[in-house]
Amino acid sequence: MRLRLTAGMVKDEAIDRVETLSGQSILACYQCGRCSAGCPVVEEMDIIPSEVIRLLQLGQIDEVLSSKTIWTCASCLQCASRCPKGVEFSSICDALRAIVLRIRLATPKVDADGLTKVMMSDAPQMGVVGALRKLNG
Amino acid sequence: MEERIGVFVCHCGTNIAGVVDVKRVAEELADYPGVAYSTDYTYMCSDPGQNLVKDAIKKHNLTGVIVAACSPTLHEATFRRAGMTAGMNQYQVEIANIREQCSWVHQGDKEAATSKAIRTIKVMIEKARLDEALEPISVPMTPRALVVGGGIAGIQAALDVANAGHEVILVEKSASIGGHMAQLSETFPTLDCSQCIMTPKMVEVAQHPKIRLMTYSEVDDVSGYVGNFKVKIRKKAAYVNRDVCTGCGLCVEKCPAKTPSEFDEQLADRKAIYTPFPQAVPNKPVLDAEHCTYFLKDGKCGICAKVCPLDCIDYEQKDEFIEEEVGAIIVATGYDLYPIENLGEYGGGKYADVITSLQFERMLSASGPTGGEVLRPSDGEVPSEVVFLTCCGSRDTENHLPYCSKICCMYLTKHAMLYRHKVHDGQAYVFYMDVRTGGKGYEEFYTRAAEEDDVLYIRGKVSKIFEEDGRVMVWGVDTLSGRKIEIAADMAVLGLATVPNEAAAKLASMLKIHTDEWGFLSEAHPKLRPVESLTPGFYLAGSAQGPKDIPESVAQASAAASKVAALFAETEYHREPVIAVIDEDTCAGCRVCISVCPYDAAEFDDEKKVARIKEAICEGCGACIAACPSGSAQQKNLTDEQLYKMVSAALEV
Amino acid sequence: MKIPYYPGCTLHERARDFDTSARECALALGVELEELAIWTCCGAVYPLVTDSVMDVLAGVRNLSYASRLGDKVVTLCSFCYNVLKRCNNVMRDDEDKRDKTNLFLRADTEARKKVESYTHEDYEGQVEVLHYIEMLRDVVGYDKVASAVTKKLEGLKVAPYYGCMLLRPKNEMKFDDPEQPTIFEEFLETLGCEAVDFPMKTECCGGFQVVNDEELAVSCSQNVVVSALKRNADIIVTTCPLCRYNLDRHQEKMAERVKGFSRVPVVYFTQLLGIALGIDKKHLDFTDNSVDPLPVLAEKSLF
Amino acid sequence: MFEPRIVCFFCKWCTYAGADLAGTSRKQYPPNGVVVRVNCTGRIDPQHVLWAFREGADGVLVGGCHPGDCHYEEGNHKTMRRVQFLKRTLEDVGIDPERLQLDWISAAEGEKLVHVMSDFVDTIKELGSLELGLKEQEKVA
Ligand SMILES: Cc1cc2nc3c(=O)[nH]c(=O)nc-3n(C[C@H](O)[C@H](O)[C@H](O)COP(=O)(O)OP(=O)(O)OC[C@H]3O[C@@H](n4cnc5c(N)ncnc54)[C@H](O)[C@@H]3O)c2cc1C
Ligand SMILES: Cc1cc2nc3c(=O)[nH]c(=O)nc-3n(C[C@H](O)[C@H](O)[C@H](O)COP(=O)(O)OP(=O)(O)OC[C@H]3O[C@@H](n4cnc5c(N)ncnc54)[C@H](O)[C@@H]3O)c2cc1C
Ligand code: SF4
Ligand code: SF4
Ligand code: SF4
Ligand code: SF4
Ligand code: SF4
Ligand code: SF4
Ligand code: SF4
Ligand code: SF4
Repeated sequence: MRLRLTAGMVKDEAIDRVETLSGQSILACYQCGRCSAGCPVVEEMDIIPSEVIRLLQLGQIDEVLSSKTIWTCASCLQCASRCPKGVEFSSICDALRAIVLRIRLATPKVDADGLTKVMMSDAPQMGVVGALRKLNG
Repeated sequence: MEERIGVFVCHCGTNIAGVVDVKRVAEELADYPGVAYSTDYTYMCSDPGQNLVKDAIKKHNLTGVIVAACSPTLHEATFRRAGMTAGMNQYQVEIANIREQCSWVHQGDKEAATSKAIRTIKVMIEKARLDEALEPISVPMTPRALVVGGGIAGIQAALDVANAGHEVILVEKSASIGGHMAQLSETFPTLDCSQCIMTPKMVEVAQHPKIRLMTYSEVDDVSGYVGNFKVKIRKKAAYVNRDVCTGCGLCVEKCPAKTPSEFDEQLADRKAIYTPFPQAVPNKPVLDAEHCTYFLKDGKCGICAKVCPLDCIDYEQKDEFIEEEVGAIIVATGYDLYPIENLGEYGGGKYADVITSLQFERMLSASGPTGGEVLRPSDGEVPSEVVFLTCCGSRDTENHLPYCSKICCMYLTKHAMLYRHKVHDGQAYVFYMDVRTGGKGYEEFYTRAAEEDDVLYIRGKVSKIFEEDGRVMVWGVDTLSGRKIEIAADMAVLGLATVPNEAAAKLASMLKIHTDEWGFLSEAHPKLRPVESLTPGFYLAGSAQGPKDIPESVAQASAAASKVAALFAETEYHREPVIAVIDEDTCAGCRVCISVCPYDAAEFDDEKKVARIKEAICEGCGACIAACPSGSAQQKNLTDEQLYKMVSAALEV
Repeated sequence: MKIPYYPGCTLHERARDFDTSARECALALGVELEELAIWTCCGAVYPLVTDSVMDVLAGVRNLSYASRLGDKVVTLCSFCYNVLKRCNNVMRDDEDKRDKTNLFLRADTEARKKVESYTHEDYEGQVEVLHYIEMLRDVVGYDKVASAVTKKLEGLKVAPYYGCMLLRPKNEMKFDDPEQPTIFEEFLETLGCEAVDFPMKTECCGGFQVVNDEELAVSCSQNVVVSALKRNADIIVTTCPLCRYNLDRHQEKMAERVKGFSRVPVVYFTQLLGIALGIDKKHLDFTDNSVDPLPVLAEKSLF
Repeated sequence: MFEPRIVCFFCKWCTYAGADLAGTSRKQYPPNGVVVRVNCTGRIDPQHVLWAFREGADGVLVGGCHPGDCHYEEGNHKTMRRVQFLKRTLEDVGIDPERLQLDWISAAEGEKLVHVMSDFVDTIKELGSLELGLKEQEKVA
């Protein structure tokens, strides 16, 4: 598939919003891939973290917002901790989820049924609270 | 005499004129008191530009010249020379910096930049108004060079200066010259054996009648200035009378005490009394007291002294200090590898089979600890899969060092290639971000590795290395395919960043030469004066100035040597005459100036009861002048009066 | 000595064993953990989006409560520690957010006034947030811990699992070397047992994702557990209820997937400390574990 | 808007070179300062600073080498002491001592120069114009 790039696309304000919300500079990423290399859940992602950033560099925000990746991230901060350029993919991920959740692009990840099941089991409260905050907004 | 000052405003193409309204500047200044001529021109430093200045000096009978252009560090000398050819005293030519400190830094505000340019020029006009005609102070030149560091750069520089007919003292802190190049196996891009091309040069140094080689020595103190440095060199106690020693090696053979060898990068042991490697120059041992039984256990042992046929061992030997005079100093203190301990994500040095690039180099070397065989340090097996990692600590602004170490892409390519030559069915992987091959024949070398030697290049940075089931697990990524990659390898080689030699920082601060924030020596100008320090008399060679491979180190060493030879071509050195003077009539004889002068350049005249400046020594720092309570001490061409007027001009509205 | 203590929601509910063992051990070492008079959940995860003031409020409120009791606050759960410490950094270093948050706090206190006798004071990050293990090292001192040990845990091979939240982000947490931490190893040596250095000690257990995608948490924690097993660990210690849960509860599934998998108990570090200090068994409570630690402990004559 | 007038005494080895570096790297900073290049900050007499204020400066910035890096061994140490003393004098004559600032900026610190300069300009802007009519106050001159 050919991607026809335009200045408007790469300077899209949606990308600005990701930068502001995450506090990260998208163009600082030099695509070394280290974030992806160390991510514990990368196997479950449809787009690996470094490619998510690359797509943002290319202005492809929609593709990224509809990815599975942003819901898979466990916020372990390994990517941010090892990035040679100080880019925190974990924060970018949070920002992308926030965008989706705030404009209700997707239904909340943790559904009521799932939640009761978990509540019934013995998962620590913090896990439930954490999941709700990260994945349901 | 009434001043007649000429003002020449440079456009520097659009560098200045794009921001500063040069026409307006030239026009406004034409009316400034004392200005007899004012003009502007596209490129003042070009031939026509310089001619413009020269012609104006003659035509308008100028008494002072202001060139408003780039920083004085760039072209002050150029325009002073031009002034001289037109018959003007060079110290009456001044530069007003309206580029580096004006047009380039105020690009957004043309009006303010223009007004700042005008004030900047007025400051210099006020100075020039009172500038006296001065003559450079000439001091005798000691045509002898000191070279610090005996790696390939220091060796080459020493040989070139010596071959130009001047004496050289080469000081090396370790027991032999050779530096890191002596540790290398074969060298890119031609794969010639490092020892083979290096040894003859080392021998030449040792035998050169003009070179005084001082190994196991360090520079302890330097004073003076270009042409007339006094250096104090400390010859460290070797506990061996190396003048008498024949290098028979008996002592080394019999010594019972062992410690890991620095030369072999800890992969093998050396004795407490040792020569670092078989081809060492000088090939005579030194005794390392820190690991010697005799020193550690109060006189127990003493075997070396017993076996030495020439009674060379002297446990009482002390450090010896030698003072020498030299006219120029070449610093070639080289590099080290970034410590592996800093890379915790790769094990930080705790896994035996994750090794540094220099360790691998020793392993590849025919004279190395494995006799040139590639063997896993943990079990001595031949590794069938080896992973090479680029940029270990380099290009990492966040956790390590921001710069590119320049040589590692090439040496890792060499490593992968040599590994494949030695282990024919072995698999080599190189994780890379970019393969940087900016040298003659380098890209071809890399292509050969990939195409002919089947080295697999994987584009991505490794995140973690750990040991699992006796293998080295590498977690990487291939950004080209978007796959996370896991390799269970037998060995991993880290292309660690190059950093300045640890000992270089101390030396640089003693010599008062600048370093960049990472500790590499700073050159006087990044493009036009790459082998000189800003401080006159100091020259830079090799990887002490920045990461470099051998060809570049050698080229820079030869360049530094030619600079030194040019310096020594004159029998006298001319020093700036902008030094202190004391007005005998007003001096109260309080001796404050004498007490503050860091160079002992102020002395007391017992007869006249006043202070006096020793012209040959005064550096013109101005400390005495600021301290003198009676205002009797002044700086030539930067007198208090000049400074007051300059300050006033800076504040004109 | 009394030190303000923030237990957090989980330690009052599903991780009471963690809470009780920690309090009892502290007492044995001469420290009374003084639970904050009022506290709320800290939010469990630190918000990584920049515009959210509301999300740091929970953490800050607790810090503000703590500031009434003293200049330190000790916490145990890694997530609480992470959230409190980062909220504290914001209040200390980010003027803008500090002001905004204090505005909220003020309104908040007004509302609460009716029930509680709190007056408002602006909070500026003055409290030092300590993890319990930092308290052991820096306030009590490992020397003192060592001398209080009545039963050396000799012969026990312990894998210290750090997880993510204590160490990262490194420039904010400043807890230990993020790649090769040693604080737990030193602690374990103080107790006389052998610390097992295993490469996955700082890898993620799956965290809160267990709620959304259990499979993911299983594979993450399997990675950690298998790594510890390969280094012959007898037992794994953690500092976090969620880690404990993930590493412990999924071992059934791990056994189905990994050939020759042998189960390994996962306990809180305070429970081991309790054994070493000779704390009454009833306070240590090893009943909440899927993989029963008692056989291993019995085998080494420790329990 | 008030645009402060600032005199910058820069040592030619370090800070002046640092300012050149800021230029070569095209870093931008406010144009309020005019530079007077000196060999060493140790050359600066307290009188020069007072003179600058007398002549209408709103601020004086002195930039030299880091301690230990002085090209002339210890000129900057002398300056450090002098500036301390001067600040007290300024206070005595009713000039906010913040109007005089000393900073160490090396030849490698173009970035630092930009920060120091920008911050100093901000500081002086906050302090406002120095309209003390010092020319009448003979005690300074
Ligand atoms: C693994 C590896 C492989 C490499 N392979 C190649 C290759 O194949 N081809 C290639 O072109 N380049 C290669 N290089 C680069 C090469 O090693 C350097 O370019 C070269 O060694 C630089 O020489 P130097 O003289 O500048 O520094 P050094 O070799 O570091 O020499 C500096 C000398 O100065 C001495 N010294 C330091 N401080 C003081 C002091 N204060 N007083 C007295 N003496 C002092 C040191 O002891 C040392 O002997 C490789 C580098 C590495 C790390
Ligand atoms: C687009 C571009 C941008 C660049 N930008 C930069 C930059 O930003 N920074 C940088 O560092 N470098 C830059 N460079 C590189 C820089 O141009 C070269 O490094 C530099 O000019 C090389 O100088 P030289 O003297 O070796 O060769 P040249 O500049 O080519 O000079 C050789 C001279 O020899 C003359 N000559 C040739 N044959 C003969 C003969 N037989 N007899 C007599 N005279 C002869 C030629 O006429 C010419 O004047 C750039 C290069 C290019 C192409
Ligand atoms: S580690 Fe950092 S620089 Fe590398 S690809 Fe990821 S975000 Fe980009
Ligand atoms: S924070 Fe998310 S993306 Fe980053 S390493 Fe952890 S799980 Fe992967
Ligand atoms: S003199 Fe300086 S400013 Fe003028 S053209 Fe030459 S380099 Fe440019
Ligand atoms: S035995 Fe004596 S002569 Fe021989 S190498 Fe040793 S010191 Fe030199
Ligand atoms: S005294 Fe003994 S240990 Fe020391 S160098 Fe001589 S032989 Fe070796
Ligand atoms: S030379 Fe290559 S390996 Fe070395 S720092 Fe530069 S890019 Fe990285
Ligand atoms: S200017 Fe004065 S203090 Fe400085 S070197 Fe000369 S005599 Fe000494
Ligand atoms: S300080 Fe001034 S007055 Fe005193 S001796 Fe030196 S020159 Fe003379």
